[in-house]
Amino acid sequence: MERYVYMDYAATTPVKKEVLEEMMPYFTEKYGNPSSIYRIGRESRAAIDEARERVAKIIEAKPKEIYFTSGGSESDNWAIKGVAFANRDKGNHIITSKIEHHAVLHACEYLEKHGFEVTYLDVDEYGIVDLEQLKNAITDKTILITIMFANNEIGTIQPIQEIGKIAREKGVYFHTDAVQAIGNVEIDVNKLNIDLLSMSAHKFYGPKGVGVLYIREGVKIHPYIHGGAQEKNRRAGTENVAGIVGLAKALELAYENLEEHNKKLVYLRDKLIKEVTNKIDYVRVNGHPEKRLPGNVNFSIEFVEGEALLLSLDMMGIAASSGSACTSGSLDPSHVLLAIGLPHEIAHGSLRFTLGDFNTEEDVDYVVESLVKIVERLREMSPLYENVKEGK
Amino acid sequence: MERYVYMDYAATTPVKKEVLEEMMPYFTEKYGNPSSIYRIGRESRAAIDEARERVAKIIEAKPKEIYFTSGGSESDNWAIKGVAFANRDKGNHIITSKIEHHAVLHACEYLEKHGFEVTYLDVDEYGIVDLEQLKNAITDKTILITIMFANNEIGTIQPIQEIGKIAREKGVYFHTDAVQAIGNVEIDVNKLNIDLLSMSAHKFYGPKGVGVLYIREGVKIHPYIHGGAQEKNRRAGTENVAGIVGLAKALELAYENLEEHNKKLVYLRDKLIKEVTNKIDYVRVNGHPEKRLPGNVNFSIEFVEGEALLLSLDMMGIAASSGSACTSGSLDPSHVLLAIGLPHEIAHGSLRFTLGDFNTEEDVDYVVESLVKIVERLREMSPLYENVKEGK
Amino acid sequence: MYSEKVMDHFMNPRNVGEIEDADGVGQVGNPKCGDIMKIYLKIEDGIIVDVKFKTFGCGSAIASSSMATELIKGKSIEEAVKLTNKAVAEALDGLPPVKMHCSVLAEQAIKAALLDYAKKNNVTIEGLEDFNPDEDPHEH
Ligand SMILES: Cc1ncc(COP(=O)(O)O)c(C=O)c1O
Ligand SMILES: Cc1ncc(COP(=O)(O)O)c(C=O)c1O
Ligand code: FES
Ligand code: FES
Repeated sequence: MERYVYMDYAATTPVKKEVLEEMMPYFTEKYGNPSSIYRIGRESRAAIDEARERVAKIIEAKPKEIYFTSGGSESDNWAIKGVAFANRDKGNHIITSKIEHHAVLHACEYLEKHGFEVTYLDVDEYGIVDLEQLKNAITDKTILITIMFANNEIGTIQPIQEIGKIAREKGVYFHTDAVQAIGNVEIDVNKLNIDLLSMSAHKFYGPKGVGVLYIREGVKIHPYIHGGAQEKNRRAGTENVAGIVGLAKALELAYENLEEHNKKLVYLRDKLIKEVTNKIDYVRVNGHPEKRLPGNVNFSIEFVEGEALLLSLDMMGIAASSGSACTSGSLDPSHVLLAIGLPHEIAHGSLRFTLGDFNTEEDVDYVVESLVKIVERLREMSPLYENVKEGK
Repeated sequence: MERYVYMDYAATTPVKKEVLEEMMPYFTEKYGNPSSIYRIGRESRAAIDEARERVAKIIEAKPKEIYFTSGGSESDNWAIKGVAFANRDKGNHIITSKIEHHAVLHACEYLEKHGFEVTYLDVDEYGIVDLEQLKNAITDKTILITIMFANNEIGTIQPIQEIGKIAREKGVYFHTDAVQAIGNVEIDVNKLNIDLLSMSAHKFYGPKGVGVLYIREGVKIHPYIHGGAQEKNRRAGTENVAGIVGLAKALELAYENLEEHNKKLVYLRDKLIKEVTNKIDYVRVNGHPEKRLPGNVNFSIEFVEGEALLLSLDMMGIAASSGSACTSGSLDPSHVLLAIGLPHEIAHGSLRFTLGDFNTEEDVDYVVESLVKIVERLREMSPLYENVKEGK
Repeated sequence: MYSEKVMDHFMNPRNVGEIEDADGVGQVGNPKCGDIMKIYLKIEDGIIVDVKFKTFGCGSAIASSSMATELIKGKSIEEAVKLTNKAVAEALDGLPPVKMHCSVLAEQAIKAALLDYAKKNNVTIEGLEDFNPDEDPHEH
């Protein structure tokens, strides 16, 4: 394969060279257990503490409010179930949205089986939650609002500051799954009134299998993984020292030149959107025109199916993703695309490109050129397109 | 520091060169998300599947019975809480022992707060559970027996086959925390009638932050981390591909020349025990004389305190560990040492050396020599020793 | 995920298109579920002399259509009726379990086209008595 264009940075990212370099010593020489009191143990402890400070600084938190986990899914599960069970005496109601990641949705469904009630807020055609509906949903039994910062499929960024304000005024904890937002958007947990926030390192050029849950001081939450006294008795398990160091370094790099990075991504993103919509008919762009992640592009290409698109792109050395149910062999296409009102058959033709640090303008050109050919070929096979051409 | 002797392999181990080498490509080039259908995604998927097969082979399991987690603590929490909640209709009684790791004990205590009843079995002076007591404890409400394979502090290996047999006869699931045993002991989950088994890679020269839960086909268990469809819908979260590959490689290496490895460790261990007990008076060896991990040495050195010993050893470049409460700043010394009947004051002077692949005979000589000096110095300061010398 | 054969039939599908004066046309599936398969048959003296397809669906659906048309081309109606989705999947060197239903679609589309032929020509085809083209083949 001559050319390889990775445009699925929302799925995962490669670990950056500088990140891996900082991690390396912790596999071999500096392997001490951070709970041990001898020299190499203390060195590991110091590395974790430093990482905690580095992470805290980025989101304007206190170091002691940063807890390391095994990734975004664990952080989401911990935040939601941990807060729910710890505040059961206060109430049993949780508010979330219909377009959350499965880690949030399935944690909420689990709680529904355990005596909790969950309100799933609607979103508008752009994927933005309805703030009025949110306000009206809050009762005196509401203990948690969990709404994602930015959506992983359509890239829509929520009005987090407003949500935080509403939550604070009503005295309800506010958790946000910032797995997709972090590294792309400035986040100040105080300004935004965020009480809990999830991240996952592999989404911002750090390693897979390590994440963070930010827990504001004073928030009542149960531990989720019980055992040793790590993470101030709140998250047991020998710490993934190399991973934690990598997470911190990756996060720092992401915020080092955020503006420049975003400018480049927005330029490439908008070019991709413009050229594809110009060159292919019956294409729509999902998500919000402005309030979207700098690297996210989500198309619905009518009369073709997502998996077929992905396989064809793969044959041409292009990595992308789709919200089609056929990707997973399940019946319903992406709950996000349905929630913004796409009909099933159009959701099936959805295609997501997420741009990242290593993409170039040539990549975009190559993708456009390839996609035009692929769509043409697939539409020739499609009985639906035939009908359209014939004006049926 | 001229000399550095690491003798705390039960706390954690360095990642072996060969292991790190296999991991490396998965950070940078082969970074695809295993859930993605394009080439680099499929490559990651294949790497995980291969790792699953490699792990399964070692413990005679089926590949589909191997689930990757973030470490021993998560595996223990998942096994215990997952089985408990999934089998609540059958019963609410769990049996464990008094010398389990905190990941097991605290998971059990959590369940006690949620309507479960837990029996904590006694152990004898060597740390072996009482099989008669186990049999008598089983009722028709018992759904799970969880007993560790080998103890992390005193190295005692339990009669796992007998426990498995009892569990199977009574139709009760049997989980074993094999975090310390795996890599040191041959384990065949079928011969031993094990239904669930926990491991953690960093205990056998793999990376920190990755583990396994073996779940026998047919065992009823809930997922613990909800979200995406990874691990056959049972453990959500983007897989730590590099870590998983490292775990598999490390496990293979451990079993490649287990006999030789163990022979060496037993030799060094017995030499250490012999010389220390010869050269220092008022020392006792905790744990079982034969049924113990090849690398585990646990002394109680009377009239001195564990943390003081560790700090002194550290000053001489020796890394060891202690069951003294003072290491952690808590009041009670190790629950394991108390369970085998050590009086508080003796438990306070406990000292654990755990030998590993990189230890040499010279290391042992150096430790003995240093320990003799240290104990002498500390005892000179000790009011208790003074009394003994004066025959009080 | 997919065998080389699946990918080959996906990338270079055989018999794509339509037959203007087809003797039988069958369409199954539902765009809502992400898949529609349409089969055109040209039949002379009980023999399928030509077959074409159009498919809106995943890689496996396209490959299954292509393979299915290859398998019945030149065969008698009796043989075509007996084509099972399993045979299609086997000819493709297997399909992932979650994708088996896509091959069911191919079987159904051929049966639907044969039924159309039978109706137009007022004949009965053995093996199609219980066939209902509107039944949802999905067992997602
Ligand atoms: C017996 C035992 N179980 C469980 C654990 C927990 O493993 P981890 O720290 O990797 O989560 C350990 C080690 O800390 C252990 O020794
Ligand atoms: C919005 C969002 N939340 C949570 C997750 C889960 O993160 P991880 O897969 O690292 O557990 C992801 C990514 O998969 C995500 O995009
Ligand atoms: S057409 Fe939907 S899974 Fe094959
Ligand atoms: S003597 Fe200081 S903590 Fe025990």
